Amino acid sequence: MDLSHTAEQLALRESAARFLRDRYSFETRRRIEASAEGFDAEIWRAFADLGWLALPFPADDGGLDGGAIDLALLMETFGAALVMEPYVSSVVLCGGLIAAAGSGGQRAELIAEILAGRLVLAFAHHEPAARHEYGRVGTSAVRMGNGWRLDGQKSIVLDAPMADRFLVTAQVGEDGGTAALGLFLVAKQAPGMNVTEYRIVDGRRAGSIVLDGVIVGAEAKLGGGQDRAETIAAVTDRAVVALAADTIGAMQVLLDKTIAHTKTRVQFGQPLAANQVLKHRMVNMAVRIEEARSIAMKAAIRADDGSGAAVRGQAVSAAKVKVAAAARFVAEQAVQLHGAMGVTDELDIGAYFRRIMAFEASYGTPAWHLKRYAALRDV
Amino acid sequence: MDLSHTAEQLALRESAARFLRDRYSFETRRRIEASAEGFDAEIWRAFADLGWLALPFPADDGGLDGGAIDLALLMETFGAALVMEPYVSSVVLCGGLIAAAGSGGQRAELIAEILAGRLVLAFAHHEPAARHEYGRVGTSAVRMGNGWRLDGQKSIVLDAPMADRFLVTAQVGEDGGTAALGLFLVAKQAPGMNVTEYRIVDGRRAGSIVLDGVIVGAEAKLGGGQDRAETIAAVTDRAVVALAADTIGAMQVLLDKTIAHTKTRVQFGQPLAANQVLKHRMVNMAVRIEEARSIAMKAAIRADDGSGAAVRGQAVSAAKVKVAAAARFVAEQAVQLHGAMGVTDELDIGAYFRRIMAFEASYGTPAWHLKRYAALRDV
Amino acid sequence: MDLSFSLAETAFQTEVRDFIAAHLTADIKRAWALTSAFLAEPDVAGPWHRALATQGWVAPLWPRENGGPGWTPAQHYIFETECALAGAPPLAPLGIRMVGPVLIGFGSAAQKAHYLPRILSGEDYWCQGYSEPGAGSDLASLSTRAVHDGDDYLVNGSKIWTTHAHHANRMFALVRTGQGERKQEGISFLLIDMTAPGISVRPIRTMGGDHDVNQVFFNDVRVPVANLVGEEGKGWSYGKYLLEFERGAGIAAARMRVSLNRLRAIALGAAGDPLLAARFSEIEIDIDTVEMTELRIMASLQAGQNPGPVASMLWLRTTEVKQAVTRLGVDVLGADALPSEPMRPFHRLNRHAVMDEDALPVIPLHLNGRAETIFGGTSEVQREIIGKLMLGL
Amino acid sequence: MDLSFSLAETAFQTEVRDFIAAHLTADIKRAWALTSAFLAEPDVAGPWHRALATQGWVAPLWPRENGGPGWTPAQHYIFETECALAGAPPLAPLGIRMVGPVLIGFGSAAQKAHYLPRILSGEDYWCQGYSEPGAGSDLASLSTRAVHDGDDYLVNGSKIWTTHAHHANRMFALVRTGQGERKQEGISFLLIDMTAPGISVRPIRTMGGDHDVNQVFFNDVRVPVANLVGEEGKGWSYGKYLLEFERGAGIAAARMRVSLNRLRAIALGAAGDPLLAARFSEIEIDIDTVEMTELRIMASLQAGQNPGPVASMLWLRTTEVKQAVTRLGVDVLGADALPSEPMRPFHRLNRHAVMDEDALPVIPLHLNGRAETIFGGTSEVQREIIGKLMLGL
Repeated sequence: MDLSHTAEQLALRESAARFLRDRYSFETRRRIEASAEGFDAEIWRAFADLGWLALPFPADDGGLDGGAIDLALLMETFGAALVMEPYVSSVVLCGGLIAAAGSGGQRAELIAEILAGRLVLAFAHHEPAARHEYGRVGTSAVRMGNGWRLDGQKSIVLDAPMADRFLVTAQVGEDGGTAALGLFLVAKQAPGMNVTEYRIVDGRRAGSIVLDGVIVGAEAKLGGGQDRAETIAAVTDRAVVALAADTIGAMQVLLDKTIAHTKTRVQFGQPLAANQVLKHRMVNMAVRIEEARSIAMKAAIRADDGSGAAVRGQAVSAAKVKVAAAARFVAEQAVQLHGAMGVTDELDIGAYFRRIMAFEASYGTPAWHLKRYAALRDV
Repeated sequence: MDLSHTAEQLALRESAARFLRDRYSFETRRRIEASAEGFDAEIWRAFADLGWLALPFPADDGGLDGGAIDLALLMETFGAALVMEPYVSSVVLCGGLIAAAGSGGQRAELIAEILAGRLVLAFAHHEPAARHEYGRVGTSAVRMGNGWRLDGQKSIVLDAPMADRFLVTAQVGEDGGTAALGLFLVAKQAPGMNVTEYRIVDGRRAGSIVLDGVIVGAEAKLGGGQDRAETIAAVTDRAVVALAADTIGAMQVLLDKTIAHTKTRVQFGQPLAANQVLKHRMVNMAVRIEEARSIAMKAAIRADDGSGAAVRGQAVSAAKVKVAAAARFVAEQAVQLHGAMGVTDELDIGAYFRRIMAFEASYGTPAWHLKRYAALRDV
Repeated sequence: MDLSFSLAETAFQTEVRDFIAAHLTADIKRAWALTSAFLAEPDVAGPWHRALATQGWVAPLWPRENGGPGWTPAQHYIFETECALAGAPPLAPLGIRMVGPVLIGFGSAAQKAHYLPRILSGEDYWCQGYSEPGAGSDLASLSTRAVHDGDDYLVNGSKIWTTHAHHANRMFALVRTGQGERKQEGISFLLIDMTAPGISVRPIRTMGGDHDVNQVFFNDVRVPVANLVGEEGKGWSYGKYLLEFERGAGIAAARMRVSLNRLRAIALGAAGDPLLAARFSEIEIDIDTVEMTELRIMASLQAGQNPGPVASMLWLRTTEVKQAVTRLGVDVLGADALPSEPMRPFHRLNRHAVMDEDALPVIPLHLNGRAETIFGGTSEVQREIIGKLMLGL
Repeated sequence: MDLSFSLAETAFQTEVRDFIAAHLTADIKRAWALTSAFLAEPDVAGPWHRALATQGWVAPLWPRENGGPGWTPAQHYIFETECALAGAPPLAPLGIRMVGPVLIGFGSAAQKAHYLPRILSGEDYWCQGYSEPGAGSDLASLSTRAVHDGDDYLVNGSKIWTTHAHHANRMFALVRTGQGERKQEGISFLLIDMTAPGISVRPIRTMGGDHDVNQVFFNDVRVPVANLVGEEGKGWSYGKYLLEFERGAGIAAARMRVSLNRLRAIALGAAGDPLLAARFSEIEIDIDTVEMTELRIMASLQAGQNPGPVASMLWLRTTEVKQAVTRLGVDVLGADALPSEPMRPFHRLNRHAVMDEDALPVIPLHLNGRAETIFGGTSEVQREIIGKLMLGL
């Protein structure tokens, strides 16, 4: 058993934190958020240059063979800096799915583009009709000659506006056999693709897609004919691990800022932190963060160690439930202890609060993960 | 709208509190709890002499025409003094059912005995198989000649050991028609009655009954042939109102004692109450008690005012849920703030804690009442 | 005890309902239902204010001689509840519930004659200058100064959290006119014309994306000494009176119930989830409890009694339950909590929104709702006060 | 990072399992499963203690030269976890985990030679004389006095919350031997023979109806000066060392999991209720979290590092999660939470109980469990300490 970070891992975190401190101040971030694009192409190229876009890919695909722990360390710094860029969508999810399910040709063609920062992908999986049931797919893929015809609706496709192409999940009905979940690469501009773009609560961007008889070639389908449900679950679990780390980064900043604020802000003749009630509240925040660190670490280890789908899924769902609850508490208390200023957009406190809300609502709500945890228990 | 107590009501509460202060000290109560009988016949006679056993009965039956509000005021003093005697079982529940469903003859014969304190009844309703579903009755009553044959099991019949007779609920199958819930008076000593007696968590007594072909006469059945489900619900709701008031009495004592303790107990050079964390905790206790008072008052009014079964049931179930949660919090914090001594049987704190647990578990758990509340919402 | 209204009260209830049916337009209701800010915009609340003004129903708590309707506490409760249930926007409290009572209590005859009718008619729109940057809940440490200069005060400093300062033409403010031993001394209560030179207003956007609060700057602003309310240096006591007045007026259950029912409508389908259903019931019971506490207070006011410390507790719980309601919105929407519409106010949106219209304000209400336990005194300060008053702690 | 044990560790795990399978009898397991008290009765834990003694596995944390097994932190974790999962009673910590380490650290050679083997063999059974009536969490304000009288101390005073004083033949105690400027000064660490004249033990029954704690009275009790540990007046530092030692030994997740699974078995049927099922999952996730935190601490000990302040947080959360587990018992039983069996310990009950055997300890465990956040330092005091250590508050 080894639960320590390697020197390389610590160096990665340190250099990432330094880069973001220098190049990604809250004012920069505010500017990116206000921009039409919602992300910064120059920063994205810097991510590529730093090797971050290559981090989780296998060395065979040109990557750095980074595991979920490495990913988590990087993402923790992203959460602390409220990074807007489409890292999870393009690299962790779509890149991860291509690496896991793509044919040799697809991997060769696509991953090099992704890790160079030239290709941005978004994962079109969630559907409006699914609502509280994460991952229930109704979109259909029907064979048309050599290719496929896709019909359905996708919603809350995160980072859709900056994506060049989408990785679309669909039920593949092969010659009357049982349906299998398949993955299809679809260009944003393909005929029949109707994309509506919008902001999400934390200022990042997303989109909804109506696929109305979209025709794609045979090569658009990732890999062979197997059901991709388990691959999708495994890669999505990695994304949840990454976002849990992002959230931990955000929580830690909130606690640090709250401690600093309450130590300096004087009310009724003494610093706020002299109030025992506030002091114990901050202790509870610290305890929740430490708990989040524990369960997120377990999820990161299980995401990679081949313990099997049920063990991995339970660990990841436990992390989602626990980190989301901790983050909700920490965010609410950070706002409360910052007083009126905490409820505004003047400080970054509100931005962290909204980032944490986005974590809660994405890739399965805590309620959904709680049920999944129980269901996997009985596997 | 009138939400004030009348002078008579306040006098009742004052005289009850005075009587119990004089005659029902914690040491007396401890002696009664330790006794084989688990209640004090002399005290019970005093209750009769004071008119308390007559309080909720109609004047026509020799009672004092007291309403749920009067009952609640009396019960609040019972909770404060942790009264052991079978008031709710004999007077509120069985007395209430006889007054509501009994024939003229049954009322004339039984109520006079109850209010004189000469007859103690217990309500045999809950069944082991029902467990979390309060009030699901499987016990059957089948016509045998002129009378009835009763078969089934009853559990947690509160105050069973001191009861002379039981009021047993059973499904009455009349000549193949749909079953209706009926009420039967059964003597403890009747052939086929197997009663096991035990203590409950707060030191009071209860019993379980196996009815194995118990034969009773036609006169044992309360009133005519109607389904008594709604009568039972209405009278049980009154018992919940009474016990909610009992619990409020207990909570208030816990808060008063906790405030007194933390003001006098010195730790680390200052009274415990000087700790802001404990001070705010006690404020939260006070707030929960005040909330409990509000919702219990609403339930008491609705128990009597003829607003209909759904309105009454919702108000009572809301009170059960809210009072039980408040009481759990208050009891846990009272123990916590009393420190190690609070976890023992040396102080009465533990006895109040256990009384509150008994409220939670009896006549439908909070979880059951929450579901009932939602179900009645849609009526 | 009973929970029923008298025949006269029931008749009044019918009168209120009839009035609402006749005057509350669908447009106003829709605009208020779509409001995620703390207050309705003046263009939403204004027409409703004017309709109420013709009826004499603008200021329920004012004495009849000042233009109040002369209602009993029960009538007041009925009126507020019916308005809430019908989906009417609450009128801005700044004039009616805040400066109005102070003027009635401590204003000169001239001030009353001038200002009160303009509040009732809606001609004046007020904002409140209490909080200052850096002072927070510790109101008494304010530092905006008013210095005598001829017949005027010269006012310098800054106020913050000034709700609707960008709409208001009047401000009532606490300013420092002298130095006392206690910091509560030397504070005066001034009425300031918002159009006076030297005043500037900086918008502050809340977490939910709305603009109701502002920072107001005073740079040598001239305020006639005639605009001093009561005695110089006694402003703290008038201001405190107002705060208590504000806090006592707790009729919130009906509005919370409307909010919860809106979420229930949105949840349809998802509410089949037993955990979500349980949360709805728990919060509904919390609302029932707040409502019954409100009725207890109303009934004791009706009986001419002082409701006592239960009113402070009600404030605390009301803010917490409001937050529980808005927080439930996050769970109801699930993944649909993510999309966000930046345009405000929502009722002026003249294009297709990114989500169903009824879902638009759900998340902004949750975000802005974090202010419930902060604005008007943090919950922590409330607990200090309750501890002192009730428990002798 | 990885969560797997090494081959050697896995082999050790098998060895432990084999030993348990061979020596842990069904009677012991049943008796412990039915225990609602804080500690197993000596007649339950004793046979298991003696079996472990033959194996040299009684005192996992003692150095090998004092009779410890010389385990790594991982082996210690594996051992405790396997024992817990198998349903073995934990050995009383008073000798092994409390006075033992103090003697090893600060005792004389003669004290070590005399006492340590008797702890390992189980010949001596220890109790702890720290708390006093009226002192509570403020341990340093103790007033039991030890005064020199020839070669003895004369001890007078009283100790409270003395776990298993009625079983113990030895007590280690903090007593006041002098007066210092700070109240922590002038405290000494004494070893007392519980059979000495002048000692009397009064049982204290806990809320759950069990008898593990007592009050102990000292009336001119003679304690040889040779029984002083370390230097006179330095007892506070030894006692504090012990408290930290006690707190650090956090291996509780496996036992909590066993408790939760017992409730799950009792809930069968009722667990179909989605709300109850959700509570089970939530608490199970809390246990997963405690477990992972334990492993983090274990792994850093294994790497020769100081786990840091996370250990204090673990203690806080462990006690809270334990209470969540026992509280869930109330919800699982529903109405069946009411019947109560007064006889203790339950495993000696030789008649038909008022409920299923597995349900017997559920409510007593909940009631006694309220002590989790009090004994060993209240949660409030823990938060003060964490605030100071971690946040600089």
